[in-house]
Amino acid sequence: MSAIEKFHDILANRHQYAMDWKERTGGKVVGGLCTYVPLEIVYAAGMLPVRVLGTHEVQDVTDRYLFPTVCPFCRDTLAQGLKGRYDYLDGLAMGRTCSHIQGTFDNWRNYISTTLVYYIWFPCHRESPRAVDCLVGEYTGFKEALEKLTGKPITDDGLDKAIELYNTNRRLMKQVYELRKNEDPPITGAEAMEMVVTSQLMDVVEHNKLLEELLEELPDRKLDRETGLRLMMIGSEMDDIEFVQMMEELGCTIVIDEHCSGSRFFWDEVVPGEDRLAAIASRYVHRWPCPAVSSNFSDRFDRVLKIAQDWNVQGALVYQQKFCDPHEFDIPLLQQMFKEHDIPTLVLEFDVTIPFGQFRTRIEAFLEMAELEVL
Amino acid sequence: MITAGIDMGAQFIKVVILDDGKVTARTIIPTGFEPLEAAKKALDNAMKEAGISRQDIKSIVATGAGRKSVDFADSSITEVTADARGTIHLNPSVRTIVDIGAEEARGISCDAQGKVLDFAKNDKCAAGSGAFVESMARALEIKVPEMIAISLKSTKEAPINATCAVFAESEVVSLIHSKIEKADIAHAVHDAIASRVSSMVRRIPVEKDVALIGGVANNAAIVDVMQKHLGTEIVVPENPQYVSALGAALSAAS
Amino acid sequence: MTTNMKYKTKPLDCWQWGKELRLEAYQEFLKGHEEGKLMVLGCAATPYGMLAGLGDFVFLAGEPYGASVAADPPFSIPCMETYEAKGYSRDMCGYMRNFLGSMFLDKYYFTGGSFPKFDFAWSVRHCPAGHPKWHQIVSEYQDIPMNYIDDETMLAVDGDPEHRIDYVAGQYLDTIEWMEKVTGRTYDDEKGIEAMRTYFRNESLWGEICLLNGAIPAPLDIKSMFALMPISMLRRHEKIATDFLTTLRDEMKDRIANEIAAVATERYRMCMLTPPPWSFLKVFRYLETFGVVFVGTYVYLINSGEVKFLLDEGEAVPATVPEERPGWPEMKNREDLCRTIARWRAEHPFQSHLDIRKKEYIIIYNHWHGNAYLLLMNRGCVPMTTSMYDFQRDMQAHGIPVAMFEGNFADCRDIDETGVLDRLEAFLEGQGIQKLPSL
Amino acid sequence: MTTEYFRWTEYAWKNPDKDWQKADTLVAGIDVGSVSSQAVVLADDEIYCYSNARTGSNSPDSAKNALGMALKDTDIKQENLQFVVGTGYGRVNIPMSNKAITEIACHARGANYMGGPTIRTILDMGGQDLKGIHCDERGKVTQFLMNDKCAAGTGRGMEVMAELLQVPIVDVGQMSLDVEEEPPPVSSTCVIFAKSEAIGLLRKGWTKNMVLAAYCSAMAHRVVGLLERIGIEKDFTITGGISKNIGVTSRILKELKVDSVPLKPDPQIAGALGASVFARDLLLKSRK
Ligand SMILES: Nc1ncnc2c1ncn2[C@@H]1O[C@H](COP(=O)(O)OP(=O)(O)O)[C@@H](O)[C@H]1O
Ligand SMILES: Nc1ncnc2c1ncn2[C@@H]1O[C@H](COP(=O)(O)OP(=O)(O)O)[C@@H](O)[C@H]1O
Ligand code: SF4
Ligand code: SF4
Ligand code: SF4
Repeated sequence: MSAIEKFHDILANRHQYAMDWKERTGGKVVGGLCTYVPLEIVYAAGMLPVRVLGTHEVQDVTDRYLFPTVCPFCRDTLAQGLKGRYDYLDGLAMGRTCSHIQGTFDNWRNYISTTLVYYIWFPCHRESPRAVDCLVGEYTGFKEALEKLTGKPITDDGLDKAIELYNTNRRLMKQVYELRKNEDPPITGAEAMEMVVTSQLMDVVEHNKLLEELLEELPDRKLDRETGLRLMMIGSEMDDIEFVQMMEELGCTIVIDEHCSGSRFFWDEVVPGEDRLAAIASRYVHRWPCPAVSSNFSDRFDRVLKIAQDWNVQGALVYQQKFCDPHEFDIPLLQQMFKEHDIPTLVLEFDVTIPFGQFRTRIEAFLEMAELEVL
Repeated sequence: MITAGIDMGAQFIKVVILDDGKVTARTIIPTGFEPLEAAKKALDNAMKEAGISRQDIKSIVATGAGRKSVDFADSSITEVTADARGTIHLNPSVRTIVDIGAEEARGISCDAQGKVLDFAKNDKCAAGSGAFVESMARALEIKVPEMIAISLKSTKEAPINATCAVFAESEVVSLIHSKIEKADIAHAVHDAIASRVSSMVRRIPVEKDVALIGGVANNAAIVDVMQKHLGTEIVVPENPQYVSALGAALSAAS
Repeated sequence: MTTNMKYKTKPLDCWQWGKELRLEAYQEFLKGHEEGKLMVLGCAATPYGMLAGLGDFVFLAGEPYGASVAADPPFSIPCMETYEAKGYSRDMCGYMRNFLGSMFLDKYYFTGGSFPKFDFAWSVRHCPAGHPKWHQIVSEYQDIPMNYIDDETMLAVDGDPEHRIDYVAGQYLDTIEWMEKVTGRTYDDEKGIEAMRTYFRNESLWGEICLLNGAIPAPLDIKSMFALMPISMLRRHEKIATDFLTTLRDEMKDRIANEIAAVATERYRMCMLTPPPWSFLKVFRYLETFGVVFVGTYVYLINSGEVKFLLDEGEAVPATVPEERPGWPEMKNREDLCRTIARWRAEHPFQSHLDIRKKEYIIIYNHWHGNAYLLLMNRGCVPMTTSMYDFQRDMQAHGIPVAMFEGNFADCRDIDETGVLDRLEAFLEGQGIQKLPSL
Repeated sequence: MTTEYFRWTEYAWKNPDKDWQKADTLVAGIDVGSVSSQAVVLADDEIYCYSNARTGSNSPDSAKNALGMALKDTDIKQENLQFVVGTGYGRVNIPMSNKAITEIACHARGANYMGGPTIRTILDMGGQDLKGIHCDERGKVTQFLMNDKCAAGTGRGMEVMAELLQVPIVDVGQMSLDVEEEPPPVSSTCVIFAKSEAIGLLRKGWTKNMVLAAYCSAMAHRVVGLLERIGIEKDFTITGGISKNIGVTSRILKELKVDSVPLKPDPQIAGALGASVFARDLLLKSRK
């Protein structure tokens, strides 16, 4: 089985993977909401961090917990917990981001019996020179809570190892992303997304191994279709692989992305330092920001534009979860920026389930805008 | 004592005449553009059926969305109260009532005396209502009774995601295009409504027994899927469409 | 039930004065620049008294401004449409849409003149992402500097750890330097401290006023509270506000002693948690025809620290000002000032821990002698709505009847008035409350 | 069977002066929309015949029906068509088509054909969708915006209203202009709720004309909101079925303060016509 197929398989059986892992290693599993939970610390405690995600199925269990204008991703996520699909978790943690996911967290704490439910008060004033110190304070509490859960101390050695493993993971994924700069990328956007999402679900050692296999396979790999238009995807939470597949089948390839199941999640490494927690904290404060914790447009926009140019994109799909205010704020100016650089954009709004038919028309029309030149 | 209850629904006006706790007449006519005229007519019809005249009626109570326009009624009560009253009269063991009408759905939780403890209604969305069934039947190009009949025979799941009635219609059309059986589409339509209504109803405590009333309670396919969604058996009182009117007539008697 | 029981009632003596003070605050904006004052944009929770250290200033909080616009549909609709035409989404916070729309249209609500240009924007991040993002747009559009304080602390059940206070206090310190830089002025610690003392005093006075409304009959109704609130919100740092609030408080005590009611037919008292639907304030008047009186709403008590909840005793009392609290140092310098503000804010955050808030809701309900809660589900406000169902369940478990309705409360297009009234009538019917015989 | 007020008359047209046998290229465009279907046959670069029919419950039949209607009074057989492009909401299910192109590209191309190379902004108001489209002098799309979430303000909404008020859809526009004073717009354009709102207004004593005026102006207002987001560059034109509803279009133009370029022969065939123009281009390209 190729590495790509393995990613696909594990993603499809992610709960089984986590439960098997528990059995195999005797370790505990900690779920995370959003991407501001310090994976290094969880892993150093001998636990498996997994990101809690939805399934894109229609459900009717969250309406009595979350107000209808909470973003669909957060509803979907809570629904998984309410349906008992995450019963194997020993802990659930969240790093402060936006108020929607906070609603998911609060309801999880109140209505789902996970042993440890922990809130990391992430300092969102990222520009403040005091943010790192504050986060170290938060991490100290989090570390203690994890130690209490496992009954074992988290050592500097353990932290070093975890930092090293996750840095490797980030570096390897970046190498894969580099190959997407090729005129004919050897990997589709949907496949790349499966790679990143599994990195949020798998033991980093095992994921690294698969990444190495993948990097061996890719140079000889050729997609069985034309690359078509080179597109970028930008937006809020996104793990709807089926949608990306549908989109790429219409005649385009996603060559780069900026979202939290993609580049934004893994782009920056931890710069090791004597004070381990401070080193980790510094990474999360200064990492590629999620707009929910950033109040500085240019910080994000400059990075977005740079990768758009480096990966030579011909268009950008900007999407948001319905009602997602942190992202909605950015979109008009983001569109304007792309326009100034002659990169056409298409904006789509996502719900738990999406109207494939309507979206299809829009995407096709968007592709035609670029392609009908031939006529 | 003879009393009358008038339910001024969005689509139909229902009248019930009560004589010492016994229903002596039951009439229904479309609301139309002149609801007041229609209400008079419905009442006239009912009086004829009961063989009584206006002087015989001690008190008239109106309910329903248009209740305030009934100038000949002695007083009015909201549908929520009327629903609870009527249902408990018919089935005293009911604690949760679901009423699905032409344009609205509501869930009511009540005690053994029919006192309302809590209720929920759908806000500005027609997707969980009789109107939705009707427009989907139109998209399927069949009549509602036929849609119900085939829906009960469905064997496969089909998805309908849109909650906007118009978009759901086009989803139905595209399901037809992808050669999905009409029976399965009909089932999906009912399932979509039930899912919407039940997720609204879950905002109040759902305790047994659960009753379904309103015109849509006549729809066996909806009753069937609602039981699955709420995970409990559902009682449908006799003449479910008249329960509100009955509640109003009961209230007129007290 | 004694349906026709009537209390004495009379208008507030200080009403006219209050109205003038309110208008003055909004009008100041027009002459601000002329008079050489700093013009600062902030939000309701910004501790703007601090700005006094920079000299004279005028301060505009975005939410009350947006609310005023929202209450006037003919002005509000074009604002929101202009905002939407810029590509912004319709489902965001209604206050913000009114505010930004008014800026894009260049029309200032209170005078009809052009929209003020600010020297800088300074917000607190009290609703995740909301305010700083909002100001970011202003800052791009007006090309002015912006800064913010991230202080929406998640009050741990047993108090905030020190590192959070350090971080918040530190941001205030940094901001002072930043303000000096962007304005070219020197910060006078003494003046800043003095203004903040007045600020705290006024907050506490306002809290006392809100709590006095627990009397039966209630001396103030919610409509008047909302009308007077801008004084406590926009002029908190001014001595004149202290004078006014003291007069108001004394007048309330007087009314209580003489059983003078805000609403003569009071017989059912309701409480709320949030601001009202601004374009639909007539809902309160409608409910008065049932003898329903709204005695208070939680958010204006806590949003800037006016009330202290004694969780164990189950009581609510006016908060004492910081310097009178045991263990709180006197404010002697800038560091003390910043730390005091950080601690003060941490004790009364907009979003404290849910478990604590639930207790506070029950306490204030009992204090106000409520008969029911009305929970407003504001479609435009995620922070205040996400946990509403949770609160509802908790209240019901405590035997409190709860009515609920939703809409966007700063967007008149997004509220179904007939539906709402119908729903409330059904609720009251369930409570055995009928319309009063016409008076 | 009761009258169906939402129905407009289906029709077909044939160019009396043209002989298709002499044409070098004979192609067709078929637009299967959510409400209506059109077929246009292009002989060289001239319209030879076209039809406008109602969409049935499945696309293949609707396409066959529309094409059949267009060809009915001609002696063209389906085999004579050298290239067929399908478009519209049912485009992937048109059996006789050689290629599917979205209605967005087709409407722009069709508007360009009928209105000339100066057209820059097209408003397409159809059965379920509202689209604002920008194009260049060749009719190539440069930007577009569609309504989502809700079908308010679309043709289907207007049909529900016609049905409710028992006014033939073709008369709606004129009647809505026939009021002494413009009433305030209805607050909800949601198809289902507009219905109860309209009933409420009638009960209040409004005339049908006033209700229609209020609904048309609400719809126009919604459309203007969408157009403002994309911006309007001249020349401006309107395509789709609602372009025939003068009650809506005149209000849009008034609010936008622009004129629209009239499209001849028929703004409702813009999609199918654009498809046929693409068909011709593709045919010529394949011959090279
Ligand atoms: N026998 C039936 N089978 C299925 N649906 C029915 C039946 N009778 C009535 N309905 C549905 O019930 C709805 C009317 O219910 P009703 O409670 O009278 O509404 P309202 O009070 O709002 O007018 C209509 O939408 C109709 O389609
Ligand atoms: N002659 C007419 N007069 C007024 N309105 C019309 C006329 N013909 C069609 N319409 C309106 O146009 C709508 C259909 O628009 P159309 O663009 O044909 O839809 P589709 O999206 O199916 O292509 C109908 O719902 C109706 O409201
Ligand atoms: S975009 Fe940010 S807030 Fe949203 S899910 Fe991702 S990390 Fe969380
Ligand atoms: S940032 Fe947006 S997508 Fe992410 S959780 Fe918040 S509202 Fe949802
Ligand atoms: S708290 Fe709510 S109402 Fe206030 S600004 Fe934030 S979103 Fe708007």
